[in-house]
Amino acid sequence: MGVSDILGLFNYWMVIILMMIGFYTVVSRGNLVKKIVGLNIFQTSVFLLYISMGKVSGGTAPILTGKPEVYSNPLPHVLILTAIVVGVATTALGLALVVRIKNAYDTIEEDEIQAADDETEFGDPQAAEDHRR
Amino acid sequence: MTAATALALSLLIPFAGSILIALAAGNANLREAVTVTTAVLLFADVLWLLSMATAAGPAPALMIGEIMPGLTLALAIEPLGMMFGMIASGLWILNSIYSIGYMRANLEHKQTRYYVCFAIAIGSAVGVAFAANMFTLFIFYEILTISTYPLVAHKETAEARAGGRTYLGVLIGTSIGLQLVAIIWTWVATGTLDFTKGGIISGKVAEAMVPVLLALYVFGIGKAALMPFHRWLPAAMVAPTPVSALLHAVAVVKAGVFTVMKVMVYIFGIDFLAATGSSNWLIWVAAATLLAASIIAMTKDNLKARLAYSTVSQLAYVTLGAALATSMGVLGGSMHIAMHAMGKITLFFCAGAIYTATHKTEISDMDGLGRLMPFTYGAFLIGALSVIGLPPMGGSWSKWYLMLGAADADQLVVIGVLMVSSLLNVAYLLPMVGRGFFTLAPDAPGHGVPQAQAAGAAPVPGSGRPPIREAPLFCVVPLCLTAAGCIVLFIYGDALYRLLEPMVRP
Amino acid sequence: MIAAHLPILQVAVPLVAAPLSVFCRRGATAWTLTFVVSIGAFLISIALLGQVLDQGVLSYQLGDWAAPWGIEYRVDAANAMVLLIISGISTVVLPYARVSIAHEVEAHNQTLFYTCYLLCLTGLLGMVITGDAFNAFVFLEIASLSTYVLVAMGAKRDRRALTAAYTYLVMGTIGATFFVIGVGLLYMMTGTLNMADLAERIPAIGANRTLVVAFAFIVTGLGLKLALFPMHLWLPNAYAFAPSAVTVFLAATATKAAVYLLLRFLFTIFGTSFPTFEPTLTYLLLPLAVIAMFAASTVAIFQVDIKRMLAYSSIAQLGYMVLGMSFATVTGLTATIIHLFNHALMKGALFMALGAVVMRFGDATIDTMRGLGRVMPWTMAAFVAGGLSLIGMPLTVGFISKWLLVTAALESGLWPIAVLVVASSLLAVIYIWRVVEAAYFEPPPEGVTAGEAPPALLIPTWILIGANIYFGIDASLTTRVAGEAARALLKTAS
Amino acid sequence: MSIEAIINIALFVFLGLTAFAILKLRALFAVVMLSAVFSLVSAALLVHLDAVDVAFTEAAVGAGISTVLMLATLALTSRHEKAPTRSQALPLIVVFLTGFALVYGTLDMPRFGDPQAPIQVHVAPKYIADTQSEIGIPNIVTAVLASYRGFDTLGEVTVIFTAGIGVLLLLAAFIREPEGLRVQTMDHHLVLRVVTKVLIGPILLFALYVQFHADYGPGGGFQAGIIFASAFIIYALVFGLENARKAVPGRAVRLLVACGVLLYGGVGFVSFLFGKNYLNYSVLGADQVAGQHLGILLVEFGVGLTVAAVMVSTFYAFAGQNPPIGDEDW
Repeated sequence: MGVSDILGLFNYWMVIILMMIGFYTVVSRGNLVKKIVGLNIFQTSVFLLYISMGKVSGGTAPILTGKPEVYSNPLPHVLILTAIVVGVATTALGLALVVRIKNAYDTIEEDEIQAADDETEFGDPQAAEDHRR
Repeated sequence: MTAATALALSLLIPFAGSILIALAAGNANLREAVTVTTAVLLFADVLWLLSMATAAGPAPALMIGEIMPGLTLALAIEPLGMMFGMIASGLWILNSIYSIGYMRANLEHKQTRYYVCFAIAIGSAVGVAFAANMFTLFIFYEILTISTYPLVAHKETAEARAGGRTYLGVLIGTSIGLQLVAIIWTWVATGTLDFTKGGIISGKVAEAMVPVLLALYVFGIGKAALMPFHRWLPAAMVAPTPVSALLHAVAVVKAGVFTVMKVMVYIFGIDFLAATGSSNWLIWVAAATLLAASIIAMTKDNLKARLAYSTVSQLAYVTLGAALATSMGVLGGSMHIAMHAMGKITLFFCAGAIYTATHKTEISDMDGLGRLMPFTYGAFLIGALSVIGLPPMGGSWSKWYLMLGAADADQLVVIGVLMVSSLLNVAYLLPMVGRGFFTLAPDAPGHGVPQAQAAGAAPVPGSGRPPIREAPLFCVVPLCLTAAGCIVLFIYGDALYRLLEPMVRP
Repeated sequence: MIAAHLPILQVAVPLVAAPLSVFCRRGATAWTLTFVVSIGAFLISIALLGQVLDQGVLSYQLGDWAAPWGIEYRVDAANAMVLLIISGISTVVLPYARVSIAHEVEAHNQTLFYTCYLLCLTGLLGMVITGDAFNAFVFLEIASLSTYVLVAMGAKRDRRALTAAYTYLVMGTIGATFFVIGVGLLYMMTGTLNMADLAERIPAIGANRTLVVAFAFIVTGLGLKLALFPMHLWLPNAYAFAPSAVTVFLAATATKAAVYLLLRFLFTIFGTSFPTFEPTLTYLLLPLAVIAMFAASTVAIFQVDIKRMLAYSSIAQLGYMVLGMSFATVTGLTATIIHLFNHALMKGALFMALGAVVMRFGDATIDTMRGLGRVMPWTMAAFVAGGLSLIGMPLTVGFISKWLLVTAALESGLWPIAVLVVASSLLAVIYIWRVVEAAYFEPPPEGVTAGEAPPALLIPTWILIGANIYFGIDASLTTRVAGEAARALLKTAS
Repeated sequence: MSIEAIINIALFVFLGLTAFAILKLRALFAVVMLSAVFSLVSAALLVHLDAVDVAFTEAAVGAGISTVLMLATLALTSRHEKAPTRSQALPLIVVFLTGFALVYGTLDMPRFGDPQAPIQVHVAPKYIADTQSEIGIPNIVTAVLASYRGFDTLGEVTVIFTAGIGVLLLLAAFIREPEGLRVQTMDHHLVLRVVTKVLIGPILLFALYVQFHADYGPGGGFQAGIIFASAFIIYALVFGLENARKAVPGRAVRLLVACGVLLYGGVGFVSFLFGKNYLNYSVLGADQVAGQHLGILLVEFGVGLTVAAVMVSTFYAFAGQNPPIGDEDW
């Protein structure tokens, strides 16, 4: 594989690296807000993947100027506009849930929440009663 | 009334009856009246079917509906099913009468649930008997399992629930885990599940695989209690005695061996089995079960447990007869279904009567009871002799034909096995009677009286000999009748033979 | 004239009803609107199924833009049947929801709850009916987002609903993102998003590593969405702590829609000739399905919370569906599709019965069930009936599913699998019977007086039980439609 | 190597560093800020890749709304992440497998910028060729977004609508009514107040421009909605949530949220009256182009309405909560 290939795939590889950092943040971190940030990075890199594939070298933004030109592919742009909205919607909901969890558990760390739940389930009946409201 | 209607009624009567019984929950007398009436009606209907089945012309058949394309819910009469239908419906009458006496005398709880489930169980037993294809048979087989579970666990004690769990576990486990696979295998291989004379397997399943399929069937039919799937039977002993009688003589175990016989004759076809020898292995499994169970029976002191193992061994006779794959063997096995039913229900009725009258369950405590309960013990003796297979009891016929079947199959060893097991039968059944009559109860007067009184049996004004303390009439009459039945079956054994003979006629 | 627009009406009606419901000042009004819309959707789906069965595939081009440039709705027997399941279950659940939601969700949230419910319905219907890969993603997200919220509504009863919803959100989003990556790669290699067009172009490309990866990502993403073992971790708590009505609706529909999408991508888009098709089904889906059947059922046996127990059982049941598709035969797919329908019926009924218990006692743990046979006879009778169906007793739908599944296994010569199927269903006997014993053979705790659930809960439950038995006794219709669907997916002539 | 490529590489590297820092840092405030940076840089990259509309949106969302929401969340929860206690082995394995799978997948991809790539020759060319004649607007993205794939966009509006409803369902219970609200104005920052007053006007104007100029240049309902909302949010931040709520009460916002979707969905139904399929705008005007033009205008407005309303109501929901962390702690 020659330099042209490496350059030709560089974008995709970088995108993959970004994706994986985001993905790793989601699955490895225990802080609920941090997870959401991770999701954002994960999704944003997917946006970059789509847009990269739409790019035509020497092309311009797909806004007709009248004179003949090479335009980059508009379809990925459209798809990603939708995807961005989905992303922000997810973020908003996720954060709202985090706020509620904080109110209910007084923590936003996965481990501490898990511990609290285990107590609810297997711990002393008193603890179990408290959450049976 | 056309044959189809009669067939429809044979299902309708018991299931409708169960609903009526449930509705009559409030009034015990009414409820039990309904039970007995339903039983009588059903028997009458079955007799009607018998008359039509034996008459010339096409055998009665009824198509209920199609569940999936090609899989129909259908009923049809053939000799074996006719016989089983008669046993189930006929003995249900006696069993109901007996239940009334037993359940009342022992102040059992939840009697309505008991009678309802009983009716459903008999209904599904009749369904098994008249099923026209394996699919229909399987459906009623499963309903029978489910409907008898509340009967087994009736007492609701921890012990009863454990017994119920074993019962349900083994029966559902085998039927779904093995039998269903066998059925679907047959369906995939042959495209039909109809019971056909001469079988449907021949040429459709690779010969090497036939024994495997056969194994899936016979072990899948857990109700036949072939070892090692016999555990549920002793476990189910926690049930009230009438239930044990139902399970061990009338509905459940008979449905098991009946299904085995059905599969052998109408799915595999005995000629095919005989030609391929695919069922030879089963002969030995059956023989082993037969002996092992008898030996275990001797070690049991609890009367019902002993009878339970005796049942396991007697069922093996039927399976053995089927496995011999000769017409005599099949006929002998089939007849044994009837003979054993009559004999074993007698024995269980007696066990129940003894318990009702004296609340004794261990044989070693039963010294001298024979003289207190002459009818019960007399009946017990007759039943025992029939099970052992001595003339003039019905049991002698079936064993005789089994012997012939073994001879036809040149299985001399099997003949030996049958001999030995008959001796074993003597060894575990007769001592009980001996103790009853020829030993003196350590506490002849006094003990057991209160219960006897409670059970409502009036002491006969004694003339030197101790007063008779029988169980209530409702218990004693049925067991005398079944005992008589054993003798009747001996006299009419030939009629039974002629009824069954068509199913092996080429 | 309207008949021509049925495909879009199926989705557009609930979609527009959702914002309308925001204007309702009272929860009852919102419920009425939702119920009417749901009935409408149900009727539409019936009409659609009818049209498909006698006219074949329906195609509807949105905005009259010809596919593949515009978005196309494409209805064949397969998704018509799933549409029917979704809208039908929704219609049965809503009368139940009116009472149980009024009891389980805060008063001030009643109105918006139904808005959210409508959105969930819209999303599920939209992702099933569409013939455009990306459009499927959009509606998948509508369904998912609304589901997260609906699950979180259980927080009034138990705060764990919040964490369940959060986990579901994170896992679901990962799954959706995997899916969208896969779709992106497909688009990259084919230049199209239209499913039919994709189905034509993918074989033309031949062996291609990018496509293989696309395949992998789509299967993984959808696997997460349908809780394919071992990607099922989000499901148990989500089902256990969501409001009862939501649990019923989700258990009966949400995962089903994902299963459908997987079927669509595997069989219609990639097709049986795709290089990784065979190995994936044989060496990935089949083993995972079998493991799911056993692992999940075994875990279910040890659950204290019966709602969670049934949730695990759902994972096992999804195993059956995936197993059916892994055979890639007409019978196998028929089994899968009919089980989509049958499982919706049985789990719907079971969760409804539990919902009645939860409404009375606040939870449904194994010791809450003690003596309920006498305390709530009708509810428990329904539970037993549903349980028998789950076990696969004859004369219930469960038996039909199992019969077809085992038949499919034997037809494919996989008799060990057939044995495993029946063996695993015996585990169901164990965990159902735990409950039955507790309910019937143990006395109710002191102070618990007999008191049946309100008819509003009982009637829907028994409607589903009735369906369980009816379609268990006469399965000719369901088997026919499922067979049609299977052939449509396998592109074999009927 | 062309300057283009160098910019490209530089931006990507910078993104990578930012992402890594986000992963490593435990001060959540910094993390949130960095994620805003990440969005901005990727927006720049998107411009570089000719996706001006997307860049616009990404900037508005990632650097704008998301950041605001995250800061609000931090204010309500906690600002420090605890050290991860669980083993990181499994996640690492999963991530590496996924990554390698993707890299493996790239090998058969058409090279970056290849004009002969499948996507450049199959569906897209029609949009570029026919937008002028069929839709009659220069911005192809808007044409595809609102017409060719208009149904996706209806779904998109529904998604944002779902989010808005969801946030209300989750947080509404905890929003304190205006009177109970601790007034947190910034009276002490005179400059800020003046600047804000001056700024808000132009921002709103810009929002309208983006809204209605979408046919010709980058922009559209979504971006406009966000800009509009951000103007409002700035106002609320500086002059207090209470005053903002007085200006636009929550209930009104909630109804506006619904109106946008209704408008979009409703326009779709109009075509039925003319026997055309759902979302066919051609029937709205004298000729096809006029109809498409009007239709796009309407649906874009619907999008803008819903987006703006959702953003505002979401902001209300978050800002209305009781912050355990006082402003002084920041």
